[in-house]
Amino acid sequence: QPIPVGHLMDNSGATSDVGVPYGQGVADALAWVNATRNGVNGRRLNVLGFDYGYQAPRAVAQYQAWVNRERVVAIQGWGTADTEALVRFVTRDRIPYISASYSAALTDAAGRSGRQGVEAAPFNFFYGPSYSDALRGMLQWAKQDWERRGQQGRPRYVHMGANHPYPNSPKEAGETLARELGFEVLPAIQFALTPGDYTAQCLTLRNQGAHYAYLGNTAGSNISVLRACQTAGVQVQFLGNVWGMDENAMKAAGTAANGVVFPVRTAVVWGQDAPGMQTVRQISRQSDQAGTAYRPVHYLAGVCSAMLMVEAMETAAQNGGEVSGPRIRDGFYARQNWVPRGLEGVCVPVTYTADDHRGTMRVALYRAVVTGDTAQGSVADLMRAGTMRIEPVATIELERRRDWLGW
Amino acid sequence: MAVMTPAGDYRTTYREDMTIFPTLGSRVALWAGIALLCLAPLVLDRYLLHLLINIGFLGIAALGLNILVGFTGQISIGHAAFFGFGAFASAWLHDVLHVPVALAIPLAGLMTAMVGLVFGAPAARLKGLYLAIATLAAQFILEDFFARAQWFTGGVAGRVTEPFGLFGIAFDRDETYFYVVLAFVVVMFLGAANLMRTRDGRALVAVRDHYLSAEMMGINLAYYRTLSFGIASFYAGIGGALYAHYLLFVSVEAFNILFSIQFLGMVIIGGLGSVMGSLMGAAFMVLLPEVVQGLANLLAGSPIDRALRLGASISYLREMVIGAAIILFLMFEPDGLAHRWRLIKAYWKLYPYSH
Amino acid sequence: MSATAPDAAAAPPSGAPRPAAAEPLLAVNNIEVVYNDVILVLRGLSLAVPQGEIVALLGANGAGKSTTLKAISGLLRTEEGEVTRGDIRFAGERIDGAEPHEIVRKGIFQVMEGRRIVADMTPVENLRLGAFTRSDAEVRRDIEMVFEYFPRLKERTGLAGYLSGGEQQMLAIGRALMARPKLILMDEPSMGLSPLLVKEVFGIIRRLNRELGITILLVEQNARMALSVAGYGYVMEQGKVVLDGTAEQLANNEDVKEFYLGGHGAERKSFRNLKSYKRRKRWL
Amino acid sequence: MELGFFLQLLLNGLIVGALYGVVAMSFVLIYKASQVVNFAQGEFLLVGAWVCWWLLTAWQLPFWAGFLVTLAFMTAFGVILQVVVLRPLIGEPVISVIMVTIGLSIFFQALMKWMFGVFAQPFPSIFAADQVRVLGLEVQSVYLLSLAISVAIMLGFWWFFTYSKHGLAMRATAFDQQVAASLGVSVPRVFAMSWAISAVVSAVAGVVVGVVNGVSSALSFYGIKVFPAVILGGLDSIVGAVLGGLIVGVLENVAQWLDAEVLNWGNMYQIAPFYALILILLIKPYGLFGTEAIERV
Amino acid sequence: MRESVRVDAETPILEAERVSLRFGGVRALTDVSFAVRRGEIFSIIGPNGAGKTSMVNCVSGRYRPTEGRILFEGRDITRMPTRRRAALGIGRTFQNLALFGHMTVLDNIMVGRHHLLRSGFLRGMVYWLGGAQREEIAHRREVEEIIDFLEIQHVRKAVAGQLPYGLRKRVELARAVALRPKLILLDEPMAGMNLEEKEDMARYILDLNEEWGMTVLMIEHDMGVVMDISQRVMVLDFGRKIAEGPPEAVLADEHVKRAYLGEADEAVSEPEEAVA
Ligand SMILES: Nc1ncnc2c1ncn2[C@@H]1O[C@H](COP(=O)(O)OP(=O)(O)OP(=O)(O)O)[C@@H](O)[C@H]1O
Ligand SMILES: Nc1ncnc2c1ncn2[C@@H]1O[C@H](COP(=O)(O)OP(=O)(O)OP(=O)(O)O)[C@@H](O)[C@H]1O
Ligand SMILES: [Mg+2]
Ligand SMILES: [Mg+2]
Repeated sequence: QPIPVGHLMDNSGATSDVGVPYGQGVADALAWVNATRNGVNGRRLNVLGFDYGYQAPRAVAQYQAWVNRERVVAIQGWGTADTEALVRFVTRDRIPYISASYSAALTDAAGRSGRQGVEAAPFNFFYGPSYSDALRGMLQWAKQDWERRGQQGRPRYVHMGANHPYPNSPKEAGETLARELGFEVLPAIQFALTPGDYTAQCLTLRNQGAHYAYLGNTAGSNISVLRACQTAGVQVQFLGNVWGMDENAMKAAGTAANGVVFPVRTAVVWGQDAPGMQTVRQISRQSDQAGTAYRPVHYLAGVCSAMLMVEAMETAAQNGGEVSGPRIRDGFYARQNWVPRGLEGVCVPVTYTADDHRGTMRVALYRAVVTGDTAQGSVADLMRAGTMRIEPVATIELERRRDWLGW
Repeated sequence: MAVMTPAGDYRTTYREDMTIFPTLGSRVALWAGIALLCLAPLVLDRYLLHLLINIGFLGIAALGLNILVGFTGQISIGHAAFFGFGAFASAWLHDVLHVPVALAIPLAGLMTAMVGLVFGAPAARLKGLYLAIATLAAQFILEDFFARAQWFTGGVAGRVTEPFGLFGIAFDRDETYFYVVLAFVVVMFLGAANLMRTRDGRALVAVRDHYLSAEMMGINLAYYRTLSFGIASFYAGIGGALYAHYLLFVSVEAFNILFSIQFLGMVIIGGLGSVMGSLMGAAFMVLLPEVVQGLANLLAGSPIDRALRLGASISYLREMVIGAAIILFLMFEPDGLAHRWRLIKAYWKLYPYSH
Repeated sequence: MSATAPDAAAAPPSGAPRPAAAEPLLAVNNIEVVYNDVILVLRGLSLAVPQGEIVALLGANGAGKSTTLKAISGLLRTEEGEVTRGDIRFAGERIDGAEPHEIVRKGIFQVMEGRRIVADMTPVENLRLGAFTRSDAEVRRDIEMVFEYFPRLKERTGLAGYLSGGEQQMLAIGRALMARPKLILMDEPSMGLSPLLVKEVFGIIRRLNRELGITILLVEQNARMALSVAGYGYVMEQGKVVLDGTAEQLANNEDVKEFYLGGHGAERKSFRNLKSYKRRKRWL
Repeated sequence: MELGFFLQLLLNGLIVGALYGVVAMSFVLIYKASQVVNFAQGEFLLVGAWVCWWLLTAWQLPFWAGFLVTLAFMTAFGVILQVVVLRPLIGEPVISVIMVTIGLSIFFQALMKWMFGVFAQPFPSIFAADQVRVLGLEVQSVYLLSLAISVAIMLGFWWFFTYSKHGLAMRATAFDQQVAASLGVSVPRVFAMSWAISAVVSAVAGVVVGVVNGVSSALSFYGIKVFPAVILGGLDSIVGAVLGGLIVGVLENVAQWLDAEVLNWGNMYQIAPFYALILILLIKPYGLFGTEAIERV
Repeated sequence: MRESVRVDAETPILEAERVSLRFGGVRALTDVSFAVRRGEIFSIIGPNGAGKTSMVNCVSGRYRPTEGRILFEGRDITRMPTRRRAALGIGRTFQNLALFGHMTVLDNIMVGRHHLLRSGFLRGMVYWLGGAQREEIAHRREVEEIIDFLEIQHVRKAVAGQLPYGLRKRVELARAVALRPKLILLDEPMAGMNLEEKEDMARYILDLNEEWGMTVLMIEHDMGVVMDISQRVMVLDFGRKIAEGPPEAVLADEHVKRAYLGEADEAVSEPEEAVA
């Protein structure tokens, strides 16, 4: 009897630019588990995919359908708005919810942070550093960068993004730490989650004299800002969030993306080698028989995220155990420095505990390097030719501060 | 002559002549229909109930829009914002002011009506598409308000709310909530049907058909134009509140321009100026995506699927089919479902002399 | 046929060809028209308009006169009406089912009931529109001709929508002239015109016919006027022709006199003394 | 510095506004011919931009060739759309036709995503100098080109409606299709013409925006953005549409300036045109240049 | 309801004092004064574009005179909102039909009762509870009386917009009558009718005047009708009043003949003939 699993995707909404590769990664990984391991403990996974178009209410409606009708035991989720809206529901229904939202509010598993508006989220998990922690890492790097370049005075920092739970999520954490680190914090600049003409925003950025700007949106709209700023001649060090920059975005933005610093959740990117890449390539063949597709960073993250869930399920099923929500959750606590089997060197090690769901505090920063015209040729070609590169910049090991839990 | 009353029509009093359902048959059908619906939760599965509930609250809101567009002739492309206002208002009344849900829903309807009046009063001066686009502006302005008014809406993160309860019983499952929606549907639809056959309802239609002569019949144009906004918003608010306590989560994202357009689609497809048409239109809009999804599921794994890579692109295909269905429907039935329904009825009444 | 019509042509109301000229310019043969797929309005109507003639079509309200004209000009299809039986021939060519704009290009122009001028254009623009199907250089001259016929129009430079009812009627007729058609279908051209203008309009109709050789099918409530310009006439009731004949024959028909012309002989009844009795006499 | 910043925003507003103006014009064109508000206008931009992009990248055509082929394609597209979808609707209530354009919008939005994916795609660069300096602001050369094209299109439209016989026929058709038909105007042909021109003009705008920002489904948002522009100017005024576009463009940028300098609300940029729209309609119910409906009894 | 009012020469029901109306450069009315006596049938005639409809529009509130005053029953109504005039007792029909095209004939006429009905939308929605039903039935009865009177029973439930022209005119009249006006303004009630229908219409107008006690202000181009049923006639030309008085006298006026009637013609019903 198959195990029903929900898979919420954004293939058509405002964040579909990154939602598609991530969702593909998850789907391929789960299909691969069915194909090569005969599911979990002999039970196939019945993956119920749903494209909710990045609309939280539709996600909630689908969630209720899954819980009431299909009785799913775990869900692979997506956005911040929907994941946060569902916290209460999954806690009530005891369904592990592995999201692609890295909102720090989801990490306070026991509700001990005492922060206003943050409730206990014992069933929420994600793979990678939280948005807030990633930003904290980038700010620490920015501080070093400022000093290394021998600049005078206080660096100015600005948060940019849509007024939406996802870009808003690390806003407070970032601005607070920036102040602590001696940055001058400028009023935030808004731009929508969709591509558009953001020249006005760039002119504002220049007028404010910002030095470091955090891009809170996904790649699709960020590149509009990057291109507009390039045209307007704005010299700012952009800091992208995990969804804010990737290979597709580099191709679309061209040289405008050059120099953007952003965190990467996996230890390697496509085309680099690691023991686990063998497995990843097999997984990739689930939807690409030819094996020629280029898989962006989000695909790899999707694979890791899905495989964490699979292993937690396997743990739950051990010794004839029932694959139920609470047991799957306990499966997430069963290992320390956990790398899913077969993905060594690809996924970074994570550790979850019953009151702290911050899987990792390591922030690996990379820089987008674009050296030529990207309009012609595929992403794979451009990466191979070195026209586009993702170069490691620094790895920041953040302190697991209790007072940073939950925001 | 253009009048067609069926033979055997023996009405003797004006009272009988003025009922909503003029024939015995239609009255019986109505009561039987309601009785059948009452039984629905006992026999239908949750999925179908879920669809019926959706049709219910969307139908109520669509009826409101039909009163505005179909009866008074004022096009609105901002209905979803009012629907959303009702949803937020009810959630706010319950979660912040701790008003019981059963009371919060009608109150939310009233609050929405107030907002509708605020937007409707200046709108009374505008005609046709100018008005339509002013309501589009209202849509964006209200959306912005929803995203900003943390105290009221919970901001962009939205608000989680609680199920309907009455006398200590929670109507938190499809089987039970269905009755709540059904009750509202019956009351709201009867209200609208009654409105339309009395003074103010006729005035609304008169304003639509010929406002200059309406004015000379003593009809206060500004009042009725505004009133119809108020009533439409009231219906939208009730629909929205019912939605809020069904989904248990309200967020600004739901109430976007696309949803407004869908409402417009419901009333046009259902039939402008037809009370029951609003329900039919809502049913069409709710069922269409489901049918498309069902078709896709049927095709899954077949050669067609592999050729078109349906799996990966199902969401686009679904949208395309929905778009195409709307187009095709209107090409063949530009006057809406209610019109077709009337023609079918007329045909059977006159059968076999349908010419 | 309940009324005796001794001097009317004894043709049956439908079917058989008329004893008119050999090949009439316009021949409507036994047509049936249905609105909205259900409402049957014309039931086997036939009529013929010979080249160069003025033919009057009389009938009570709702008899289907306008419908007949719309069937000929093809405008029926813009109102969900349809010719379901019979055929319409113009210069020997079938035109039922053709698009209205094609029919206009063939030379049939309808002056629609209720004026129907384009309200948000000036009178001159309306006239230019009338000449839409033409591409010769004489449009400007013809506009002057129309102004000659209706001097009042020349002074009105604002939007046509603000013209008085009668002025709009003038414009509608002027527009027909601009098209220089072979056949004009006129639907109640005298409606809403002052007595002076009614006379002028009928004078113009006669001139159009005589000087420009335009054939005219005239629907009129002012039967006296219509029969005075027309050579031949038809009387319709409930979608059928019930009586036809030369204008003279019709004018002398007792029933026509009573119901359409008013009073027997030259004596005109007063409108004041009618209230005592009601007549609902019909041919059908 | 402050003044310079403001001027730059103003200039940017004018440049973007001219584009809005072009789209608004093509929108008004359809309205003038058929009283139909075309909700699929944004998708016209989208289709045009994608087709051009595809010609340039997949077929490696030079820009001018690709652009011309795109325009030809869009002409056919407009005509086909009219013949297949809109012709059967002639004579039906306008509101139904409006709904059909909404259906078209949904359909093409999804079709484009299906065919070209959800990622924004860059255009190959077209000009040797990608940007030029105007008033201390770097401006994409394409924008300047679009400005020139816009002006040409605007003049063409103005002539068309004032002097050409077909412009007259179009207005008559919009006023009353039956009357137009009775005058010998082929209503379907008038519609086909208006849709084709509208599609072509929108596609020009689509390509320009695509070259600047990359092509993505977000382009269709222009279809909504022009509403304030069109209404500000008055639905049936070509001049109004252009001015409305400019006003909206400037307004957005001024709002952004206000936001950055004083308010710090964040999204005035998006919402300000709609406030302006409501304000203007309160004062002038037919927009700045729209003609009042004739009300006679 | 039906009361007979004889013409009362002393108290005019409607007075226009030096009314002028301009639209930009167009002078639709210039300095027009006249009075309609209670209980009479008063006709306005004049060439096309003379300003007849404009005058009626001033009375019914569609236009505001640029100058001058209009008094109804001694009360200045020049600036009164259009909608309030219905309750005052002014009803009208329109030159270009202005029915509510998508409503049934019955509903059209019921709209005429608007200002007499009391139940608003709240009571309407709870039809059976708030007395709306009772009220509807009561008014339906009166409306049926009007329907009977104008002989439109057979189209009661028909959609007004699809009726033939003549019937639509009659429905419009019914709607105006349903207002229960003291003064009814008829703008070319006979236009587009054949003789028989004109006779019917004349009969209705006379009945309305004599039996229902309504004062009638009528614009009409059919001189036969004007001659026969109106007590007094006013002639407008180019927005100015050029004559007023009993029909025979007015129509004999040289100026009127020239501006309005044209030369004698055998085909028109000649007023002179009829008088003679
Ligand atoms: N569009 C329509 N849809 C349905 N019925 C119609 C339509 N147009 C006309 N009719 C019906 O057809 C019949 C004939 O109408 P038509 O207008 O031809 O009469 P007519 O002889 O021109 O009358 P009138 O003298 O009043 O103009 C009428 O009964 C009318 O109700
Ligand atoms: N709203 C308006 N704007 C501009 N001009 C107007 C307006 N209403 C009427 N007119 C002009 O005023 C003059 C008088 O018009 P009116 O309609 O009163 O004439 P009428 O006497 O009723 O003529 P008819 O017998 O032809 O109906 C006309 O020249 C007309 O063009
Ligand atoms: Mg007619
Ligand atoms: Mg008049």
